[in-house]
Amino acid sequence: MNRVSLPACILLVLLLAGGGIFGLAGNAAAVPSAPSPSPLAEQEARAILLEIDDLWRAASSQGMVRMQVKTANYTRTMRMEMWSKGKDKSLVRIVSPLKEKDTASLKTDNTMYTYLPKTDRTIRLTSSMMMSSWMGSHFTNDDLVKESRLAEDYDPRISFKGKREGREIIEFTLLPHPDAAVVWGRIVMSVTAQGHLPLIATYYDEDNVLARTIYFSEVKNMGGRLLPALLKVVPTDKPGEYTELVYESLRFDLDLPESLFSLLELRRR
Amino acid sequence: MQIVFFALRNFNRARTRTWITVGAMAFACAIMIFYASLLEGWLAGMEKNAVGMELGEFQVHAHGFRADPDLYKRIGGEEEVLALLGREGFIAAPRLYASGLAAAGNASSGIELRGVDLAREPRVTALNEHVWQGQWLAQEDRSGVVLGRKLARILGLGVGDEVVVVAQAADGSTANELFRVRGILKSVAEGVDRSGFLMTSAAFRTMMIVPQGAQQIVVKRQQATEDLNQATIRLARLLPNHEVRNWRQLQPVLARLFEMSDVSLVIMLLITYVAVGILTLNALLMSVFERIPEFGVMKALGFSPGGLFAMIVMESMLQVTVAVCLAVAVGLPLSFYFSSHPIDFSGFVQSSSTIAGVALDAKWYCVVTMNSVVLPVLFLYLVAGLAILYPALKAAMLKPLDAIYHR
Amino acid sequence: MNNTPLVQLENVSRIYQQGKVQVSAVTDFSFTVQGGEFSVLCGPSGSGKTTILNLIGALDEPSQGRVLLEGRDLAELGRGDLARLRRDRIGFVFQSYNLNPVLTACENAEFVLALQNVPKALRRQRVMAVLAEVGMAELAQRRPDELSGGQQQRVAIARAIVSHPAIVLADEPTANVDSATADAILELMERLNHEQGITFLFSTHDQRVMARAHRLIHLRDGRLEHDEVRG
Amino acid sequence: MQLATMAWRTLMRNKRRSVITAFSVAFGVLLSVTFTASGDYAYTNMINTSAVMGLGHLSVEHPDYQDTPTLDKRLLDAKAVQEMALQIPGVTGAQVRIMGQAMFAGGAKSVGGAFIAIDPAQETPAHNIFLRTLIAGQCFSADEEHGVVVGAKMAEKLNLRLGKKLVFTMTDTDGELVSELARVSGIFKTGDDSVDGSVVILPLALVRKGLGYEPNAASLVAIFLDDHRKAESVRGMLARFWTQNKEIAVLTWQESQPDLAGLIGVDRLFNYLLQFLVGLVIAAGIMNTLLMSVMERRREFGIMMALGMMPGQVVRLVLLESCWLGILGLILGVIITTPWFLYMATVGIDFSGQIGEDYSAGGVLVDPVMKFRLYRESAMWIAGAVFSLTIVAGIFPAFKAGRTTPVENLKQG
Repeated sequence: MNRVSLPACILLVLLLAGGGIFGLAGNAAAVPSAPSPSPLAEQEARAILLEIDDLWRAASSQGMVRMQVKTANYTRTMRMEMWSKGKDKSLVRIVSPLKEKDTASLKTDNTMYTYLPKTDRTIRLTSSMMMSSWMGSHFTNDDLVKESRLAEDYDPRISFKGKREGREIIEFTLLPHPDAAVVWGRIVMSVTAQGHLPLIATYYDEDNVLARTIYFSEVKNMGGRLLPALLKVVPTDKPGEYTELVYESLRFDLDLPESLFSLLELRRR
Repeated sequence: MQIVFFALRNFNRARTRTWITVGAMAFACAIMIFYASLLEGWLAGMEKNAVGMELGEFQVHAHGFRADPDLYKRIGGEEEVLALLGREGFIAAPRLYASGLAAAGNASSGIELRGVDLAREPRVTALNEHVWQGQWLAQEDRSGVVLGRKLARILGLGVGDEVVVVAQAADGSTANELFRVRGILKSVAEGVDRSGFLMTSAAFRTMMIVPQGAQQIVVKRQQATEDLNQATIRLARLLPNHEVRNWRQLQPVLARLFEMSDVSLVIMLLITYVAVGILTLNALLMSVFERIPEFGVMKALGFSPGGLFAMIVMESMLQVTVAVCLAVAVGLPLSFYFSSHPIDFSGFVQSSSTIAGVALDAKWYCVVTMNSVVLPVLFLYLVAGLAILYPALKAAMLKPLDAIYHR
Repeated sequence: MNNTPLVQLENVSRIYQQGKVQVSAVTDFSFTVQGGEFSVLCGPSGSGKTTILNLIGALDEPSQGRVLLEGRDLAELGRGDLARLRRDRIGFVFQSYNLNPVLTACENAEFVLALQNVPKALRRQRVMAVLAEVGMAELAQRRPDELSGGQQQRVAIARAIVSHPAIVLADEPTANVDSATADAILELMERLNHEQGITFLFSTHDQRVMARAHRLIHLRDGRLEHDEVRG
Repeated sequence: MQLATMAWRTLMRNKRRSVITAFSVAFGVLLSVTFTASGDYAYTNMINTSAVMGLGHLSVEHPDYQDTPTLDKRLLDAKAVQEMALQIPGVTGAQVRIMGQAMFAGGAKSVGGAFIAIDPAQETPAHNIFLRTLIAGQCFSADEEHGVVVGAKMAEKLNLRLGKKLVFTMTDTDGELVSELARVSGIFKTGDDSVDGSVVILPLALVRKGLGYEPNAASLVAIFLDDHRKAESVRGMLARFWTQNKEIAVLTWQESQPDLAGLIGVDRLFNYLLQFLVGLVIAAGIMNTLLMSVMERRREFGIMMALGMMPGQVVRLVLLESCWLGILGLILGVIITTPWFLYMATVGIDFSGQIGEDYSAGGVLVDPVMKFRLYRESAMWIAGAVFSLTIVAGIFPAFKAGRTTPVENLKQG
């Protein structure tokens, strides 16, 4: 029953929201009073994160993603197409395998719907389904819904600057606000010093135990932007398991109609 | 021999008095037989609901399933296991489990999917006879499901309605299937009532992509007389690589409750028999004291105190025996009648309820067991034996002259 | 007083079923009792004396014939009427006194008056008067088991006459008492007959009783043998 | 007249027999009190326990909340309901609560469960079993906006300790998912694993804010009574206020917890049946005694009838005897029952060694201590039943005495 949940906020931003990796830039002004060890460090951190954020930020996006899931019990590969518009609307539709083709998830604001072509039903996500795995991956439905609050919930600060494993990097530590509805104790993220491309993100719980790691690699030019095309999520407590996402294509700032993100559209095959 | 002769003659002499005494004892005994049968029936009903519907006598799991159940902790090669159990004097049925979500209309609820082996399950449990509305599963109706009672209410489902199930199949894909409600169960146990979603094992395997293996094997002894603990040990030896538990281990609270009920039957019998004892004592006292002049005459004629004592005891035992025969003749048919015609309290009790998670039946059956007949009879002899001691001793100790002119 | 006899028996028979045998206790018996009589039914055991008293006392019903009390046919009366008749018109004195063991002498004597719903004060007054009459006033608060046989019989007589019955039926009233007591009791009854005009009908085989009787009705095997009226 | 006196003296004539018979009546009283009082105590206890587990003795809620308790069904002005309820005599408390389902996450683990949102300024341990069974920490205070009290089992599952974070997600009135954070201020342990593993106490203000409820809105107002038997009458009083309002329903504990009501119903029936059967046995005993006594005294009845007593009066006499037996039995019963009752009412028998402490029935924890409590009406009922039982037992012997003709009776003995 206790399916381990791995809120993969960053990933979801990439996958679904399409814009604002942490959304910090857009919301920084909203939380000026947030406590911080040093105003200067904070400002720098925000500035860099804003930059990273801009990597994915767009009015709209469309892409094709390949997801590979490896667990102790199965290995599976799926291809899916995704669209996003603004911060809050996104749609994912499975292309293959054939068995699950046209299964689609629509997220608007804090609501998520899943369309099941086999039974021709649309199911609205309720709190009881939150912890179910999303499409058999290491993400739960909860991960998909929660991401947009990230911006309001964490304070960034630069915790390391320098050379690590032969590369110049900047390491951020994100600490949640005392009142933020997040379970993590902290998130530590490293980006390259040049270009500020994400490398690795680690998630710790309140007891400072590592829960999972996300690796970013294979930087490619996609849709006119230089981005890591491969993300690998590794849960700490399940050795040998991972979920891998590969961007096959990604385009930005398309003219997507509002109606694409409707329940009606969700059911279209 | 002479004493028996006397006792027999006396029995027939003061007819009204004797029959009143016998009648009172017989009545009490018959009531107790009936009551004991009813209590046995209640216990049997509880046990049937708990053990015979859901738990089974034993459950076999793969290691770790009970602590943290999931789709993958299966007993592999379950057919071989079942065959082995069959050879060793056990009856067994496999069950498949998965968790999922059922949705109907706007309502949705988490469910426990269960794949039922239609051929084998009825041999270990009576779940198939416990349908409240609609029908039990059928092999040919692959899209038919049977739901727990509360689950049906939560989802607002009736027989014939459609329900969608979403779950994660064994291969990680999203299993989703449209089912039609074929039946709704009566109250079984809290868990089943609230989330039980039963389908044929074939439908389960197809949907969940579980071609072989089973999460649970429910086992029953072929000989119900075999000791539960012995059988558990035997079973555990047969299946060293699996977790074997009997129902008492699975539901210790319930096991304790049943033990308590056994004790409470004896307490109830004791209490009721104190009442019966008082009345028997009274009846015997009356019949002895009334006849004290007569005993005086007998003593005057040379009856020894011991002989008189023996005669009085013999007489009362004869009365008890007649009472017992009467009680059995009345109580047994009464109990048997109520074993086929349950007392239905569902009119008084609107909702079925649970004790320690096991459904209570609003219908009470009698179950006639050795205990329910022998215990009341033995108690009657015991109580009457104790009750007669005082008057019999008193009569035996009397001086003949005092006795003759008694009162 | 009109000329209707107090008691009339017309061709009365009484047959009992005893197991499989029919026993005829009284056969074709007729006689009358007038008010003020002091009469005795006499005969050996089993001659039918008690049965006749029971028939007159409305305790038993004849198998044949009629029993009339003050001109009324008892067969036409219901159980309640019979009980009232016994209560108001008949007094009983039994061989073994038959006082209620849980009541005092006074209460025993009072019993019939209580049944008649006589007010308590009046009841006490009458009972005490009658008990004085039979010489039991001092022992009024004693229970029967604290009294001798003769004393008990006196209380029984008091009980029988306290309600001013038309007739007192006495079934072997002297059988259980010694001869001195028997004489005293008979004297008492004679006096009551004489002074208060109470009609007495006895059953007895006691010579002393017969000696005092004004009329002797001899019975044998349930039949009238001889009706002898003395001065 | 002195028929009653006579009946009494007749009884006392055979003291041993009468006292033994009266003792069997007394024993019946003892039995009946034992069964009824343990039932009355257990039911009261269960009802009160279930009341303090959330819904109260009465709950004022949206009419549809009972069938599908989702968070979109709410009382708009719970405060007014609360204030009104507190005016009613017999009401010891009225608590505004939001109750619903949520997903609870701590660290990397999460479980589904139920929450009860309470107003810490108003709530007391008397109305809340969870605040009564705290094993660590305390309830959040009124100004502690993000406090939470969790069950020991859930704390274990989610690896929570005092001060740790708990994130809960619920579906708001629009069907949207909302999450809020709370920090563990207390841990309770009721003893029922399923309760301790799934119930969470949250601050009302936090949940209200999260769900976007109106300032005075809540799921329900749980009303507590000094005596659960007043539920029906208080409901009547409450319901009168809102006869026009279709948005407000008042439910008694029987309605809001049919499982418990069903269980108590079944148990009570079984109890009555047992008492009835034992009663029959005792009645048979009394009848036996009276019948024997009547048989012995046939001659006496014959005499009395010869003296002009009516059959009806004879019947009355014997009935009066059984009446006295009943009274004597009741008095004896009170004498032998009182010490037993007092002991059981104050000390009781602790069964926790036999059945354990995690025993629940009808979804409610059962107190493993057997104690007595007798409602006044139960006591009256027992007295009435025992008394009528003796009278009923006297009917047959009485008629037997009254039916025989005097001459038959006279011939006896």
